[in-house]
Amino acid sequence: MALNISYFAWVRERMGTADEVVDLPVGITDLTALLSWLAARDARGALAFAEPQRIRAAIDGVMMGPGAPLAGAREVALFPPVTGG
Amino acid sequence: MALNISYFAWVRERMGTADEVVDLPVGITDLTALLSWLAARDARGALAFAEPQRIRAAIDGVMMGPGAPLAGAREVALFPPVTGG
Amino acid sequence: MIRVAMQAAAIDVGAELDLHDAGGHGASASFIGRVRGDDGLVELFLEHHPVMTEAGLGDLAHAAADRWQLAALTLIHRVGAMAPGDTIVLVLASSPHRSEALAACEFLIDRLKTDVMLWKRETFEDGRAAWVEARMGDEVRAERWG
Amino acid sequence: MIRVAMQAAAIDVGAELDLHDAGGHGASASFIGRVRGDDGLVELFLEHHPVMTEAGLGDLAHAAADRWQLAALTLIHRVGAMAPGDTIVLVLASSPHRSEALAACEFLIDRLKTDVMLWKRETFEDGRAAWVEARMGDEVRAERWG
Repeated sequence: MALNISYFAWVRERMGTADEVVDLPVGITDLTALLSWLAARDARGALAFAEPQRIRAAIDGVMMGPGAPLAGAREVALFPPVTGG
Repeated sequence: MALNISYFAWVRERMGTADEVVDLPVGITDLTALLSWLAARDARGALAFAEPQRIRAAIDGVMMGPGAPLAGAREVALFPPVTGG
Repeated sequence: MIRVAMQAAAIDVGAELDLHDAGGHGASASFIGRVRGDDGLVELFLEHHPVMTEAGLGDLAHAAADRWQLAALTLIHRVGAMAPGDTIVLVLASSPHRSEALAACEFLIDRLKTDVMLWKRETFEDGRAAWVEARMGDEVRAERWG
Repeated sequence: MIRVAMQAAAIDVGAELDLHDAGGHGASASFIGRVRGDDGLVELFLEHHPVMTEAGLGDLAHAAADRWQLAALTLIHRVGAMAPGDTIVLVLASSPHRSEALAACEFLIDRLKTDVMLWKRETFEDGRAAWVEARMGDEVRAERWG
């Protein structure tokens, strides 16, 4: 499954890109699994997602918890807790 | 005793002047007596001070109650309750 | 910097903002009160006791400066004859911290309504003119600040 | 009139005041937040999620308009790189009643701090740069509004 992922703030800096399109392996069906997969994929992912409890996520513009399913998602945004206006 | 009196808002309009210097008769020693004397003095005073409970007063720039003595006063200001900024 | 004025001239909000801001950073809260043209009002006339209003505004500004950490404070009140839309009062409060600026601004506008010696006369398009009676609501709001 | 914007361009407070005021009478409360040059800060960089911030600001503006009687509402937030003294955020709320304008302004600035998807990076004169961690204080203030 193809999925657009966008990164913000220090997650973006550590990933070295603001967005990418990934081809998700079978079995990566929720946000927790996505973070584990990105952390295992390469050194940048390991750096960005070493502490998944520090990551927040939105699916198609809506904030979601770690167990949220990826089925039907067009865009997943991954970022640190917001620091406000 | 000579006393400067200043009037504000509808008290000023009813008195027909913003200020005057009066020569106080002996026995007019506090604010209550002053209002009674002004009310009895002429038609304008009667109109302005018919309801003394609607009048507020300051002596030399300081708000004072009805019983405040006039001894030593340079200026008495007479006016309705303030209507704010 | 504390700036306090009672003036018959129109209040220039832009110019006051520039004066107030000089060198200041952080948070600025402001309040602008304008004459409302309700019920066919054509003129609002504000009378004051110059000595007492000047003292009142100054006391108010210093009370706010004692209570909150303020970098700058502006308090301008207009007197005399005004038309609907004219600015009657401008409060600007700046602080390194937004909660201090907001609280000081609200305190000042609430207190202005009761502490300053002003009387209002309203003139309507039918020629009727009347002095405004004191409102209990303002006294209640001001008392909240203790 | 509700005006909401996220912009990389400098916020022109005077021009926004003019736009906001058009035809409006009564009470206007405003809040201006500026970049503070504390601890040798030389740049503040604000990153946002454009789709989510736009939705967040719009929701916030409509929540305020539902809750208070507002004649006009302006909510401008800057993003990108800013220097000390630059205006980050401008809130203007106007109402026939001063308590409504003041409450709406305070509500909006408190909520902006938590509801809008923004991340801050600070760069200091010694070259150090760091992303700001979320602050609990802001969450507590925003919760007061229920």
